[in-house]
Amino acid sequence: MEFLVITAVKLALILFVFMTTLAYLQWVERKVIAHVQVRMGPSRVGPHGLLQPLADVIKLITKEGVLPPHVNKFFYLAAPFFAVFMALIAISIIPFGTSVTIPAIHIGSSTYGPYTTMMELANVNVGILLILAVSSMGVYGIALAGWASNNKYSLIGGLRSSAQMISYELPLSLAIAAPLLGAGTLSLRGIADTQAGYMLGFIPRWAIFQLPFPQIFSFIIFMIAAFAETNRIPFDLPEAENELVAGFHVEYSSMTFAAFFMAEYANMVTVCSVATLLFLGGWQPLWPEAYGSDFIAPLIFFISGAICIYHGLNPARPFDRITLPVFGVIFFGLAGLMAFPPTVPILMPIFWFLAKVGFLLFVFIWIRATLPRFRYDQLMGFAWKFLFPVALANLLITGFLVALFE
Amino acid sequence: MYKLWLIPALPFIGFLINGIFGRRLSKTVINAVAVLSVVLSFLWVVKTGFASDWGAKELHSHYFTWIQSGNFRVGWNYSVDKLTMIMLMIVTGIGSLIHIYSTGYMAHEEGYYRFFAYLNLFMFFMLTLVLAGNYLLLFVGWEGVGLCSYLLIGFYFVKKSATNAGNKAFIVNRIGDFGFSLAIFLIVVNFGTLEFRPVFAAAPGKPVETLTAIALLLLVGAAGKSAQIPLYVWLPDAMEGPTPVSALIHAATMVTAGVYMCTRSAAIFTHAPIAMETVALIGLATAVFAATIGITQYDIKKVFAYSTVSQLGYMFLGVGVGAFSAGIWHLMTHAFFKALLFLGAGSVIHACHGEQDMRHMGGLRKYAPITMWTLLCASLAISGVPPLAGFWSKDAILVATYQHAPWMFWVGAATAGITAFYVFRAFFMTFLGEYKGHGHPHESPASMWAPLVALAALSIGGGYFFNVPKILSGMFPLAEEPDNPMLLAVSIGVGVLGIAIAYYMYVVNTELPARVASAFGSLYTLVYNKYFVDEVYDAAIVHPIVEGSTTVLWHGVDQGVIDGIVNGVGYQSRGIGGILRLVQSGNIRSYATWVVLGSVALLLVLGIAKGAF
Amino acid sequence: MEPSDALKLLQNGVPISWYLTLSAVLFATGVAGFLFRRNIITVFMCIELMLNAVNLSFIAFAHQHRQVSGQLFTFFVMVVAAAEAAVGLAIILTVFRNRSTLNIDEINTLRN
Amino acid sequence: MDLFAFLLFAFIAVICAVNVVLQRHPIASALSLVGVMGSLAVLYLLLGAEFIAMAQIIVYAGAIMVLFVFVIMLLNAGTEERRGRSWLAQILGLPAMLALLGLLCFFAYRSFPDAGFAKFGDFRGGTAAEVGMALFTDYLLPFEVTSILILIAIVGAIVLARKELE
Repeated sequence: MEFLVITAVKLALILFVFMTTLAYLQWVERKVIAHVQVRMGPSRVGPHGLLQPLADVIKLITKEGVLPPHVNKFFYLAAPFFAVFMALIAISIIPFGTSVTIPAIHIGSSTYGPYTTMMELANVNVGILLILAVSSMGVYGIALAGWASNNKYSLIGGLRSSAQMISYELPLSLAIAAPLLGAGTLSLRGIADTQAGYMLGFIPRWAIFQLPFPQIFSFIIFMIAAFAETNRIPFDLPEAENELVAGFHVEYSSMTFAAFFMAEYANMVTVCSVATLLFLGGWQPLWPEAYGSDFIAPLIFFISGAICIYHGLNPARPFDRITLPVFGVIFFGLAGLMAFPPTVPILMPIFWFLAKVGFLLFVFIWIRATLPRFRYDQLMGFAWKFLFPVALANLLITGFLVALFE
Repeated sequence: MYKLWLIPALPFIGFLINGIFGRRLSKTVINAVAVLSVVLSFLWVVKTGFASDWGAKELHSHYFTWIQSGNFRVGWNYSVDKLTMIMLMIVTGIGSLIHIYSTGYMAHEEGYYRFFAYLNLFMFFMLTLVLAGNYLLLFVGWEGVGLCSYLLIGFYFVKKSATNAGNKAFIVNRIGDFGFSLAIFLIVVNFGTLEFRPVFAAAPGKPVETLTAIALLLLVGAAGKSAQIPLYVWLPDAMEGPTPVSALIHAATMVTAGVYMCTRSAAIFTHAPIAMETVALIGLATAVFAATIGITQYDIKKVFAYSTVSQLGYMFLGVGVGAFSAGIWHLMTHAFFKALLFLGAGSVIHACHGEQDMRHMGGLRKYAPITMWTLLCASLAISGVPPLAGFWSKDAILVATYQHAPWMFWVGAATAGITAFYVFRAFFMTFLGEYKGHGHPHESPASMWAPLVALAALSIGGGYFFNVPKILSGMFPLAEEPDNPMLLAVSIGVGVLGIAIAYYMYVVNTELPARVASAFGSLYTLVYNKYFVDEVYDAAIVHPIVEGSTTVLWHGVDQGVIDGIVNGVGYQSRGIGGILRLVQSGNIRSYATWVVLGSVALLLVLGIAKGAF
Repeated sequence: MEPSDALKLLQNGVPISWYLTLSAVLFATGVAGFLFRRNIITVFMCIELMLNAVNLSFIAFAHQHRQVSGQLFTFFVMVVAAAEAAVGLAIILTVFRNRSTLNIDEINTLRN
Repeated sequence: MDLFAFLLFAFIAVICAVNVVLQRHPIASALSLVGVMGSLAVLYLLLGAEFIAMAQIIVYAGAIMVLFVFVIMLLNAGTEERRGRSWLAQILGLPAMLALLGLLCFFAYRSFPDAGFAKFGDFRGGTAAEVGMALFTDYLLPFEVTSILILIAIVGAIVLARKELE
């Protein structure tokens, strides 16, 4: 019984955080790209455009959902929600931290707890396979959308994306298989745990550093394939604006359109989390607590808070006088929370995990701001003629060395 | 240890390189590969010679078991003794010279790399043949050189005559190889092994009839390979091939394989007197026969070809009268001067822009002096003028023949005279008098005349310095040398006489030949047309076989019986199928229904069988 | 079934025979599709359905005998199915390209 | 607990399977088939074959069916036309199918009386480790042979499906 309750609580919590993240990821993306291109980015709605996502959501919900004629209604409507569904399933098995224990509560005579639970929704011991399965199912959403729209652009987009995702799933799987050889387990938590500890006392035993064969290559291959899996630039041919007028979701509007965006960002987050768990040691800090890795988080928040206060005291824009100090206070609060001993063992793993995921997401956005788009034949040729062989070779070498040294 | 395998392996590597990549390689590279591979194997032979004290210490190396069935096994064995050593030296030494010569001679030919690939392959097989430690391996080499000879005769495959000559050589050799293989079977049956040493050790104990049969069959093989009566017809046509090929394969090495094989099998032959007698007679007959034909030919290469045939006859004569070592001696010297003759002829043809008819040559003395002097050495050597190479070996054979049967000696001596005559006839027609050809003849490049000089030196001194009977005295009884001045005088005298007549007829009194020819009109035409042997064979053997197989085998057996059976089966099955096709509606879903019904029936049957119901 | 059986079910889980029955039903459905559908792609999918049904019984047997072999058979069936799908769809493509129809009743070249 | 799971997913599977047959449009059939496969994967999990369950989704639902959908879209196969000439199938098909079903169920019950019960978690032989161990020891040869088979299939598919170059 309590299992159900705890799960429900975690579910609600994660769903809320995750959805907010998705909404704000868009804001972050716009901001980052803007600054890369030396623009302001969204800055009207709320301080620094912080309310922009909210506004977008409201706009998308209240917009009229156009249902084009001659479409296959069922699939036309089913496709976006299928996509979102698949994207959200994956999140449910991502562990993002160690265990948390809620001390026993005494209400009257009856005591509840203490409850100890892992920081994840479900611990599947074939988790990584499940991730692969879900990502392979993700194709349907896009392909169906493209086909059901009854529009040649969207059909081409759909076909392209299914071909692209099928092609890039092989290097992706192979790149995932390589670190698994070292880890010896398929459970995501288990994989993350095998990367705990340090070599020579300070080099983290993450997969990308791990002996006998550092998985840096498979990490790179994984990231490239991930770009293709999530249809991001430079592999966003399914929605190539200038040739396919936004590809498979050209016919979609309002909530259905938003669903595809949610799916895309959710997939990004999933992929980055998987990359973190597989290659970057999950929630293992970059250097040992002995050398004060626990103090880095409070330090960062304290400094940022200080900066905010400083800028609030002598503001560049009028409303900074109000907003920035507020942020500063919030940051100070976070810093204090991070430094508060009882919460440290709970928050530190989450901090490190989110830091790594955030960094990878930043890389995604950064590349989108930087690189041009591939041509379709280049894309396929790259997948089959270069990426796949390299991934295969990497897997072979890894297997050989693992067999040799273990 | 001694790495004997390296000797044939080197040319084989050359063959692989040139054969596979030759198309892309430059001529320089091809030359380097082809020549170096052979020269290296020659050097390795020399090293082996020093290591084995020139064969006095026999080397036997077994590399792997090739065939094994029951207690009968054939290994890939190479072995070296004195005989092998001599052959190795001849093959690789002359082979190297001819390779060098070819680089100059073939310089402007099509399929350059193909030529050298074949040549290297030939070297490989020839060396395998010589090194073989058992009959089967020898047979491998035997067939291999046959193949290469076929390929190289037909090298100019755009010329119909060349391809025909190739086929002819191949087919005629098949007859000989048939005999050889029969001989091998007999040996397996009677000796239970093919290795030389056990066979020869056991040979004396065997009944004479068996040995005679084996020896005669071996002789058939040898006759095919070494162009003896009645299988000599392919060799003259083989001159369609490039001249270096004629020199290497059809004069120096391959055609002497028969002699080598008979000598190698001496242990068998010596215990089969009848076979020996046959060998001697065939050899003598061939010698005379070919020599007479040689008189009348005008194609310079044909002349030398017939002289080759007759010299081979000499060798067989020597083998037949028991003077094996003399035969080998003559084989060696003949390799020297006949190779020289052919290369010289090649040089002449080169000089005359491909002209081969001697009537359009003459007066080359001025244009190609080196060729002339070297050819002169060769001609004197073949005519048995002392102290050149030919004299010693030929004299040894004749002496042995005299002890065997005087009449054979006289015939042989006469043949020697004829030989001298027609060789010098060719020489005078080519070099003296006035140039009657077209274009401006010129001396050949150094890459061509250098080998000529080397061979000339060998033709002069080779016979005296390499006294084969002494070298081989361990293996074969050294024929005691009765200082019979009469024989010596005769064998020298006929040679000189022949030269003198040739000089008179073709230099002093040049219209005499025509009158002689008209005087012996019918005889002359007979000889000029090579006794119509080819025509006779054609009428007697080829035509009947073609006719017979066309009528009986083709129309009768194949079309009648076999096709009848096949078609009958076809008709029957078509009839049955006509009935069955009614079931085949061609509709997949009907088929599926049948399948389902069938599975239901199967389940029912199984259930009933298991007593489920 | 009387309540005791129901209770037993709740405690012990699912009888293997139920799994087998399910697989039989699925298989029969596949057969039906094969028999009554005309679109060659649908027919092909019905074949896949039958394969899946058989896989289910394999897994059930594996569980029954506590052996992994049955699951391996399923694995091999999957591999074969993948190969079959690749080739089969390629054939369908060619057929469609040549005859421009997907109706198996019209694809009866074997007949004459 | 897992009785309900079984009933639920068996129900879904059957519904989807019937849907595969009844749907007029290939795409609909294909997606129903995906549903069948998904629910079967859950049943595999119940039977303790977790690796095979995942493989089922990845290979079948994720690769093979995607291929089907792909081809259907490529050929733009519409709802099928209803012209049939197989009287045999029309007449004998249904009874034959029912007979087969009946026989199969009969044998299923007869060969496995209530003795065998499948409870979630009392057979853990289906982990990736177990499967891999068996696959690379006892079943190594079949495994390698399947790889050859796949290769042949790839080549065959390419040869068949490529455009003839005029």
